Amino acid sequence: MAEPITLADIKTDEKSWWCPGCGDFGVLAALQKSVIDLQIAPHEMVMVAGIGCSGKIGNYINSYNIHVVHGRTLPTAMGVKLANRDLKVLAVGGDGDGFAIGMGHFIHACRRNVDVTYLTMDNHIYGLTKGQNSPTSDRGAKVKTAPEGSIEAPVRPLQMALAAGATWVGQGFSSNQAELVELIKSALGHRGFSFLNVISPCVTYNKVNTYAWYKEVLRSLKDDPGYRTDDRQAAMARAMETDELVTGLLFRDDSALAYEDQVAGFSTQPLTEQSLDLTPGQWEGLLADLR
Amino acid sequence: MAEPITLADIKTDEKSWWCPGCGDFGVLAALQKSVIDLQIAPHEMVMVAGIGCSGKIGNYINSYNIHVVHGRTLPTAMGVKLANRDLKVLAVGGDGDGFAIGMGHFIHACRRNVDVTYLTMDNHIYGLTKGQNSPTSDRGAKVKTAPEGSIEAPVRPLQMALAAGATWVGQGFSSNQAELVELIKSALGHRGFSFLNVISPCVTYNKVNTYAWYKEVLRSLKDDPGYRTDDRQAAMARAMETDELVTGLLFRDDSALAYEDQVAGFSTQPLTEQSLDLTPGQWEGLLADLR
Amino acid sequence: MGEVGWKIGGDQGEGIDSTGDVVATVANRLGYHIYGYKSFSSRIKGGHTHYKVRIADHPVRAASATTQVLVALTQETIDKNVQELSPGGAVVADLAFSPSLPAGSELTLIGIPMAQIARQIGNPLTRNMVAVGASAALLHLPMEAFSAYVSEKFERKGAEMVSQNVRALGEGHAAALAQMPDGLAVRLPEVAPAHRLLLTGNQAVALGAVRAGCRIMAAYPITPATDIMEQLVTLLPPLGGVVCQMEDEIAAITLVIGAGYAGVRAMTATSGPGFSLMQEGMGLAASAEVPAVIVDCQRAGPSTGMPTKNEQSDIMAAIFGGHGGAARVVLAPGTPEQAYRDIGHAFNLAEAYHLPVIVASDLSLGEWLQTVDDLPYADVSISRGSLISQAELLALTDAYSRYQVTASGVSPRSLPGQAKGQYLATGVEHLPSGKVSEDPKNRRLEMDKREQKLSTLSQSEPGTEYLGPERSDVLVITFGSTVGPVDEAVALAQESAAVARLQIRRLWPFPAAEVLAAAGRAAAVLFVEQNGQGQLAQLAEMSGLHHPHTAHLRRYDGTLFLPSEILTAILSGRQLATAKGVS
Amino acid sequence: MGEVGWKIGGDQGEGIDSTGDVVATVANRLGYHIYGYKSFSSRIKGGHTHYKVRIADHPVRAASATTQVLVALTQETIDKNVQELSPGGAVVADLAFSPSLPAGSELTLIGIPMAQIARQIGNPLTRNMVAVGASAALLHLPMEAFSAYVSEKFERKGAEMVSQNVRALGEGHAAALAQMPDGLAVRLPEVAPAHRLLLTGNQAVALGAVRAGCRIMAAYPITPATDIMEQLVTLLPPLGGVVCQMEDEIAAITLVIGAGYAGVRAMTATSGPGFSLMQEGMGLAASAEVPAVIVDCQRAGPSTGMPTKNEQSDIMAAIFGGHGGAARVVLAPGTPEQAYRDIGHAFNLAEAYHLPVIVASDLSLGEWLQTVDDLPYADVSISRGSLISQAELLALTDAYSRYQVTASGVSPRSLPGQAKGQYLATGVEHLPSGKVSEDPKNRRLEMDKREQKLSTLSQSEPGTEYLGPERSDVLVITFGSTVGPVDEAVALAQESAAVARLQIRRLWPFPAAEVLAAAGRAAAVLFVEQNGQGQLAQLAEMSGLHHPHTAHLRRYDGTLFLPSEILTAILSGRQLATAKGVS
Ligand SMILES: Cc1ncc(C[n+]2csc(CCOP(=O)(O)OP(=O)(O)O)c2C)c(N)n1
Ligand SMILES: Cc1ncc(C[n+]2csc(CCOP(=O)(O)OP(=O)(O)O)c2C)c(N)n1
Ligand code: SF4
Ligand code: SF4
Ligand SMILES: [Mg+2]
Ligand SMILES: [Mg+2]
Repeated sequence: MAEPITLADIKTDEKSWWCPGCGDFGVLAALQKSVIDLQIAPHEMVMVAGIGCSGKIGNYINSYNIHVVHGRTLPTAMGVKLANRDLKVLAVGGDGDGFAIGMGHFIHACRRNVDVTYLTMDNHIYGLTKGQNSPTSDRGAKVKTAPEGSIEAPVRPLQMALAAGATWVGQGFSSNQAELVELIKSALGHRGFSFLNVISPCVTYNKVNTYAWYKEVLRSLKDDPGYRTDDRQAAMARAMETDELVTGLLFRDDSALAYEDQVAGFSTQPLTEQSLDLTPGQWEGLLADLR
Repeated sequence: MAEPITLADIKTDEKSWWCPGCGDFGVLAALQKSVIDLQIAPHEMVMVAGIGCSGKIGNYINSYNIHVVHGRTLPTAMGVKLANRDLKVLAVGGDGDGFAIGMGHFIHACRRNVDVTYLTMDNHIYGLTKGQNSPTSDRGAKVKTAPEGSIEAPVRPLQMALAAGATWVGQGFSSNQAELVELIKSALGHRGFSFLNVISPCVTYNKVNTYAWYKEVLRSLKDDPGYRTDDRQAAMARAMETDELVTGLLFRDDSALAYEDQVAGFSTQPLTEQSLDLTPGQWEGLLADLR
Repeated sequence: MGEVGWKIGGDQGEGIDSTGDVVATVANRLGYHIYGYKSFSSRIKGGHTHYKVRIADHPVRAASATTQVLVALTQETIDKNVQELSPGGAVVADLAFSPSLPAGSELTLIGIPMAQIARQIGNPLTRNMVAVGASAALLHLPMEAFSAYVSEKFERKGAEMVSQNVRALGEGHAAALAQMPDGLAVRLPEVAPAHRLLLTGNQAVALGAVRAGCRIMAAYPITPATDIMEQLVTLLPPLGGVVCQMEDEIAAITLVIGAGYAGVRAMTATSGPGFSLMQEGMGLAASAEVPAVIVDCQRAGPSTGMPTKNEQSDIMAAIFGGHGGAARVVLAPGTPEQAYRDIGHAFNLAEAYHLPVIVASDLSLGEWLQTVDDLPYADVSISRGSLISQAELLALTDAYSRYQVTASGVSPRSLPGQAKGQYLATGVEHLPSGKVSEDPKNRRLEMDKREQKLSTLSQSEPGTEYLGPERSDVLVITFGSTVGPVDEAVALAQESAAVARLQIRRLWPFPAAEVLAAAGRAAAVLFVEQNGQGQLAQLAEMSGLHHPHTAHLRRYDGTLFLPSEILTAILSGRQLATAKGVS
Repeated sequence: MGEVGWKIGGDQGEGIDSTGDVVATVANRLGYHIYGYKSFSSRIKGGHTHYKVRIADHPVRAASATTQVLVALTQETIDKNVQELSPGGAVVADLAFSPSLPAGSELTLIGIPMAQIARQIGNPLTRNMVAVGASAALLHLPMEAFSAYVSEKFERKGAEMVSQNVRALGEGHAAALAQMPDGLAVRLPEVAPAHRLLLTGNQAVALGAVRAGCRIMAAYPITPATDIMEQLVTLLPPLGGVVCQMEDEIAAITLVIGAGYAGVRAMTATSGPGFSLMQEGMGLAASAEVPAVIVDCQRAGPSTGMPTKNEQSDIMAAIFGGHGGAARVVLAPGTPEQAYRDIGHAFNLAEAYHLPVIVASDLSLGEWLQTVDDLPYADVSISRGSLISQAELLALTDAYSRYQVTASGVSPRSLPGQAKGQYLATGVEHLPSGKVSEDPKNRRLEMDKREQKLSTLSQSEPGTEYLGPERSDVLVITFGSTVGPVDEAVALAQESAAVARLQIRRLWPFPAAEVLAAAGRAAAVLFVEQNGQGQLAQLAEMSGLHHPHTAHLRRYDGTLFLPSEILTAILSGRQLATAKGVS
């Protein structure tokens, strides 16, 4: 029990379902490193994964995992956390999962501030269904369902999260392991909802937003020592100016209470540890009003 | 045909389903006035209404009306517009309809920029289901489903629309008829997606955000002659600073092409007027590749 | 046996609801049995509404056809309801609208200046209490009981409110007494005071959930299920639990799945449109074997339909609605007592079999006040099903296999937080370990295992309740709240025929053997249900019931079944059988 | 009649798909009949996959059990497939992995350094063309046909690509010829060149939609329906139409409703999970009477299930999935020709009856390449149903009544833009005018009117296709792509018994009379379907079919039915009947 958690504890023997070179490998590696660094025991973490190539990450991490229906990681994660607030709860999924079908839940999760970390693996494409337009696809990107180029303004996940009131907002790049590990650890440590969008290139279907392209255009907030992470309006301005081609922690608000810390009467112990039975006396008390 | 459109043309004989004093009456009046001012013929307008007290507005306007399922006005409106681009298409609904169950569609409609006007009647409450929390309910507001006060950060519709790329964003107040009529007319005249959030108090269930309260706190952009409507970032900053207690036109971008003007090959004539039949020759041409 | 029908009508939003509640509550406390029924529209204010309280000295489970006392707050109330007043009945009306009865009516009209009295009292809202006071007089019910209850009700609002309302009661009472003619045919039998409960099915569901250890409720408001959430929002926090109002029904069901996966008893409640949206989520619960309890308080469909009218038309969707034939259990309570037991049972079944359990309630059951002897503590007990303990997990030599194939189909479940219990729960087909797999042989085993759970359940408990003689001329088959009017009709029919009724308590897995056996002993079968398609009959037929003499009585116009029309159907069902020489 | 089974296997993402397509296309052009079947997983690269092409001189509609030529790109391919090779068959393998046959195998192994040849050619991707060239040699097919097709295929990619690939073909061919033993039992009969089509059901659906005048398609990607969207994204724009990739399936179905309301033929296509999400929207279309066409290309459920495996398990959800018993029509094509006709028919029915029409396709039909004689232009025609003209509207003396009650249940429809045609379309119960109403009498009329449409439809066209002798020992009842292997089995069974088959072409309204009549003339009935519940049998039973000798053959493990196992079931079905002395 007191033995330190090592890679052997948190990985599974499942062979990889990803294409060689897929950005998701980097996310997996950074996540594993973070969990080891933070010494989170596998049985005390629940990963809630969406449907997509990205959602298969749950196959490789030997924690409690629930792989849900497409787009619904966040309400499920909320259910897990409320049920047992001692668990580390991590929701993961793709840009389609999170920002197309899951958009409504994403915005509402931001404003609720349940203590859940949401990590998206954003490849600007639908990988698992073989290369259709995703909400984050660049305008003009030619994909299967937009052979003449996408005509929709892309979703800007960081702006959405900031506008929706998220209390921790950051972006990583699956190739920048050091920064990514730091971000994941910070997100997992934040008490409240943390949203970490990770740029994770799809080498098979996305020929526009490649590693090389990102390396060219991405700027890290690390390189801007004057940047302060406690100003939502400034974070929004930065996200808008950079068109979100930026990595690092954009914003955090540590003063906001988590949802579960605000619910009147909500148990500070995990609900799973509560006794469920009422006493006959309690029961009579409940009925008294109705007589 | 050449006779001018009058109130008699655009109202129905349906009796009102709203409570006396409901803000929605003001929205109805302003809408009627706008339609008359713009001389939109009733049969050339399609109103797509959501479910809620607000959604009943379709009962009183003698245009083509489709009253859909809860939260889905926007994709339906997109379908109408793509089918017949000569129609004026107006989607209407409440804050629950649009920002709870309909949130995903709202964001995606903003970024698609189909030429549809979306008018929300925002009363910060669920009216028709009798007074539950809405996504725009103020933090701390005591409502049926949050008797100790709402603990969620409210949705900020204007920020959401701005972040999502909407090309026309404004806010009105149902008591300020003059401004509201001007806004509705401007929105209906915008070629692309226009989002007009209208503060429309619920006198029965919302005892916090009353007419009196709004009159106190709302500021009109009219009173700020220096405000420019062509700067998305400035609009966002203004929305954040004022906590959206502001009325007027926040932002418009007239240079963006509407969705239907960008679809490759999309008919400039209403699809409803096209002939549907292929010639046998065209048909053979399609099959040729498969032989 | 005696009873009186009291009814109040007026404009929606004018307090008709709470006025009816006062009369019902006081009569219940006095020892009467109550069935309250409201007719209202999907709007907040305006439009006519009425509330009918049936007050009886015996248990009642249905609305009655006739009214003896009508309280009219508008002329429309008189015009719409006068035809159902029994001879010798009375209309109590507010003089404010100069009430009039139809020409030639022999009813008594008691005009009282209700609004005026209320204004004089200094609180126009007390108008309805004037009406209640007058009603007390007409019903010969003791004023003290009303004053006591009204004082209680308004206590929180301060002494002035209490005294205003009590005064209104008194003035109404006095005004009515002054005008009451001798020949009034309104007579309530005497009853002994009792301590019964007065509640709706929705309240019973909320209470049952609490009794059963539910600690998380996630939902999205929708008529007529919202009540359940609104009840739980006050009941759960004192127990450390929480109600989450979600952004939509999909979020609600998937939250419930998350909580269920993590080991807490969680539920959602919705009605038709929201239920349709939950289909995909319920499939996940079935496939990943996560317990979930879903209440569908049905209303008239399809689509938005008639949100404030009763119907029982979601049952096919409840059973067959998910793609891929996802397994579920569907229970169907018909009374508040059954609703209480069923919700408790639903939590036990969900955890025993690791699947979604739907409690198919309906608007009539959910919303109308009924007198109930008790909701006995012992009628619900908590059994957490097949869980693997931490000790067992640590003792395993091989890795834990969450979806192990077993004879019953149930495999012991670990909960997050338990060491060595980690597994992947997924809606993708998987191996016993939880790992995804497309292996055909494994697929068959896991599919069969999941289906096996339904067989195991079918064999372990009955799914029907039978009432009446063993052999019958007519067997009435019904479910949900319709059992109320059916039972009254069956009781009346007993005089002239041997009539039995079978209530389907579990719609799925369908209790085919029980239904076939019961039908086999009946000369004719009559299905009574509130939907246009005859969904219950379809289910029975699909399960092998092909009785040569089958009749159907269906209602799908939003109005309630009256025992009288069911009686007629029973009697003609009997003729059907005898005419063909079977009886 | 002669045929050969050719199969290629290797790692997913290595071009197995397009290699199989080349062989299938060329053989089709040469005049053979093709059935192509792929086995793949829900992942992009890695994992074993194979593609089997059945090449015959007669029409084929099913996969075959045996293989004569196996092209192996990995040793795993050999290990997994060698047992299905017929004696005298050959394995063509890349020497790169030092292929070996199991000890004692009498098969011929032809090793070719495919990867090496490709590298020498200067393009590693040409490896599979080496395999194709070798296959051409083994199959005795003319090389010119391959070179011609490959040149066409790579034309857009430039002359170098063309010459590299043609060279690869040639080297593969030469290498195989050099090693080919004399005794090889691979013989394709000679056929006359033909001009038939080779396509999948999904392509037929897309083409049929275009032929039927569909101009708007809205969808959300999902296997195995995505193809349809991807086909239409190139087919619609030249006709001025549009494909909208939406944010989810709810948006897709509600967009279709908007477009349908406005008067354009619009459709969506999805599979199980997306289909479940559309239930609420389909109810709106039913209630507001808006035409909508929904293709459900079924895959193995429940929940995410096995996305790349075939199943026919959504049909109960298609029929009963919406709350409130919302009316729909469900068609079930079994071949590409039928898919073409059904989608055309679906648009006509949707506009004739103003309701949602579901085309329940399945993965096998949707994804496997098949030879089809033709998709005749005349097999689809456009009929817009009951529309009211502008002149008629202007001539009306009363206001236009959109939902007028008529004998057929169909009321003429106006379209936005038409003067004096305005109305409210709503999912709330409404008067003939469209205004919302809770009036009980109106409710019954409008409900009955909507249901009447289904009766009208039932009475106006057949819903089954019958094949075989009028009286039969065994009647096989089936639907969807399963008809392919069933028909082969039925043809084989004819030798020893009188066997007929009934394909259910319209699942709802269920063609009960046709099914009862056909079953009435059969000594035994055998249901063959690809789902675990026996959903088709449930439907038939619900509709009154209770044949004393009923057998079931169900497959729900993701693998395909083979004609041989159906044949066995037919023969034992026959025994069932004769044993009981019925035949
Ligand atoms: C309700 C539903 N609709 C559609 C699908 C099909 N589907 C599977 S994954 C996916 C999107 C994948 O894109 P993304 O979320 O970006 O993940 P990625 O594969 O790129 O990591 C879709 C549409 C589904 N499983 N369920
Ligand atoms: C799928 C679905 N869920 C829930 C409902 C119930 N419902 C009707 S209106 C409404 C919300 C009303 O709030 P809002 O949209 O703000 O409109 P308002 O009445 O305040 O104008 C809800 C939840 C429904 N009709 N359909
Ligand atoms: S398809 Fe793209 S996202 Fe999916 S595994 Fe391959 S590279 Fe990664
Ligand atoms: S409940 Fe509120 S929103 Fe609804 S009609 Fe009344 S005042 Fe208006
Ligand atoms: Mg993606
Ligand atoms: Mg509202």
